[in-house]
Amino acid sequence: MLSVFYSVLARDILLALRRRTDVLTTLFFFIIVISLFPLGVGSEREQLQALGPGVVWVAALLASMLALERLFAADYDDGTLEQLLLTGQPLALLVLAKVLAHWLLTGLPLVLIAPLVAMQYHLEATAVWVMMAALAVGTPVLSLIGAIGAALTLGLRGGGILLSLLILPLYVPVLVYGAGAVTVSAIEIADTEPYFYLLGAFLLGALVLAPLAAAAALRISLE
Amino acid sequence: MIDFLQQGGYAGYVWSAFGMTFGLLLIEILQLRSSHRTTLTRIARLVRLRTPRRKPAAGAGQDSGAASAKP
Amino acid sequence: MTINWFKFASPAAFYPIAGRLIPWFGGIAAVLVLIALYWGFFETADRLGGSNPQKEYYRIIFVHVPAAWMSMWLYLVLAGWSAVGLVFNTRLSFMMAKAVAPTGAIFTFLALWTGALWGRPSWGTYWDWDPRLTSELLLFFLYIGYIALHSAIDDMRRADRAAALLAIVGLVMVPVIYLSINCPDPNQCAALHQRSDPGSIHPSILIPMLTMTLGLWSYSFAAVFARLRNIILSRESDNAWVRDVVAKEAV
Amino acid sequence: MLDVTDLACRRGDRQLFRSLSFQVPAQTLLHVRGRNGSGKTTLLRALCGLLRPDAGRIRWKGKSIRELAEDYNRDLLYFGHLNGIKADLTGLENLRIARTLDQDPVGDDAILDALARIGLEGFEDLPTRMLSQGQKKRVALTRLILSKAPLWILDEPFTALDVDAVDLLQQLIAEQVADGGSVVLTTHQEVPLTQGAIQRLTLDEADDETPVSGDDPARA
Repeated sequence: MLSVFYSVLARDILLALRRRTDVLTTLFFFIIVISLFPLGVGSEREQLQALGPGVVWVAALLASMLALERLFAADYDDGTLEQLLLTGQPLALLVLAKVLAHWLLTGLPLVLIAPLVAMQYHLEATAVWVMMAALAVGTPVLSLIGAIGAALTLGLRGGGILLSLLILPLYVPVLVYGAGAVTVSAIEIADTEPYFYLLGAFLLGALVLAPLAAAAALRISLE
Repeated sequence: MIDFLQQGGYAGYVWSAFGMTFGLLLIEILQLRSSHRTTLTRIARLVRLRTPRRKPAAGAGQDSGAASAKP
Repeated sequence: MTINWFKFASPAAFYPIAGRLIPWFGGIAAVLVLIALYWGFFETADRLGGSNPQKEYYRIIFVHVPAAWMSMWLYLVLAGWSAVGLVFNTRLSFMMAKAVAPTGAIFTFLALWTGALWGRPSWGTYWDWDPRLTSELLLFFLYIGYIALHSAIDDMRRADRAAALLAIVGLVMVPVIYLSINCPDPNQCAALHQRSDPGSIHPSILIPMLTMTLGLWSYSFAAVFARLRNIILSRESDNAWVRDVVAKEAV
Repeated sequence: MLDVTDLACRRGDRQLFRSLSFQVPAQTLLHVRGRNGSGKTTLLRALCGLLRPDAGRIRWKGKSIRELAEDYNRDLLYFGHLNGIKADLTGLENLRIARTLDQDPVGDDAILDALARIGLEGFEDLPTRMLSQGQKKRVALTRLILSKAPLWILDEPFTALDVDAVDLLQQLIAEQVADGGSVVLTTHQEVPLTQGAIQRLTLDEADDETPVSGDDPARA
């Protein structure tokens, strides 16, 4: 059972590394969006510090949203997705493997690059650490819920826009508590604890439910 | 009657709220009625199109309709 | 032994039944709405005392609250029929869900519109990130998502089932979204409801509001059944019974 | 033994077929024929569980394939219009992953022999995007050599194959049927068998109510 999980995971990572540009585009999109705000909003210190957490999180939402489209699209076009449906393995497990590979390639880089962008917003060290931690717990939830949307809009023209229309409302809880944690950390570090409990709860819930829903969505899309 | 219409100076808010509500519901009713009529006429034309004038040849006497008429 | 109410599940059987029910629901809706309007405008005081005093503009509540309740109720109906459709694979349940969505979206929009118009005189702004208005906005996005996904897919079968799954995922997420909007700072979770709950509203206000809600409720039955008949006709057009119905009804 | 009873499928608002019943016992090849759009692919996708039919039951070894789910998939090999191989991976990598997914990982040498047998000598470690259309199809067909699934469902397997690849595929199918497997196949050409029975199933436009006109199994 686990060997199959690893083989799908390794396959996706190997594929992504063979096309390195795809991984970097998401990262650069994240950086560009974040760098735009100070130009638009003005660069006073206090304003940027207040704005920082929210902007970084919205940029993370948009970056993971754009990367989602490629989650199943390549396999759908060359027929390997059909074969995945017909293996002797529970589909939810294979979907989890694909989402984990997708998160390692798009979600994790966002977490690692967060300190760099936090500098643009003059955030202190504690806020940067809390942001990295919140992103580390939050971005997998984005990928998991997004996978359901990606499966539903498989093979549709204009699927990308439609995907964001379907999935962004479902991202609200992660956005509220993710950005909230960073904002509160500036005031009192201990206060961020309940935020992480909630984000952790979302992660566990998504880990269990999202693959099942995405697998059902795949079966519907591939009928 | 006048003070009823003025609603204590808030006529603008009250009437645009009620107006939008019942206006939109009215539009929905009219839209439903007209789409019912168009669906009926579309299917009627489809049915006329499919019933062939002459007896279809044995097997798949295809006329321009997508699927041939049920026996 | 299949449960005999399945025989109603066939579109052909349900089409005439819906046809007969529409005038009844439409009539009841009209009567109830008129009563509620008369009661709301003429039987109530112009000023509202009590906890938060309001002037005449409070009458918008007679439309705002029923519309908000209907929008939430219809989303439940939408998700319910979607679940039934996915489990029993009956085409009629998907058609029912598709018929409910536009009416639900209209009520959500109305709740937002009337909420903003009520907010202006009482809070001073058209839009305030008040938890309930915000969740109403997100409910509107869920409706739009359902309708957009359904119309984006050409194959009717996949469209029904994909939109149904989205409705169910949306239903599971609604409480989480509602929590995150109502209680953005888990340290001190603000009182969920600033406004008084329905129980303590003055009866002379509550009764017209409930009558209006019942009126809108039976209106949505009529509207949904009417749209359902259109959907049944267009989807079952290659069946023989549709031919007879069309011959009879075509003007 | 694959057993189908009064299967019905629609596509869009068109009824493709209704009350379709047939069996595919061991050592049998079911040759599905019919014009384009008559529902051949839909039937095959319903048989392998990708598509949920509107009515009817499909049973494998006496149990409904919806209950068997993953177990049925283990016994099944489906070959659709798409090759099901990744363009950026080499033939060897594609097949190695395919075998692990089918839960009987096979040594590289077995895969290399299979690739050699299908005529891809020297192309094993080339990313498949560099291969020709016919070669890509051969890489996909190598899965037939390596597979131990008793039930094959092949949708137009002979398209884009040159003459000797067609002979090889016919030989593979004959071997599969001879070893007691069953094959459901759609193609526009004949498939000679060394052993076992051929059944034919013709799907017409939804003209008459009972589209099934299966000839009596021609004893090979």
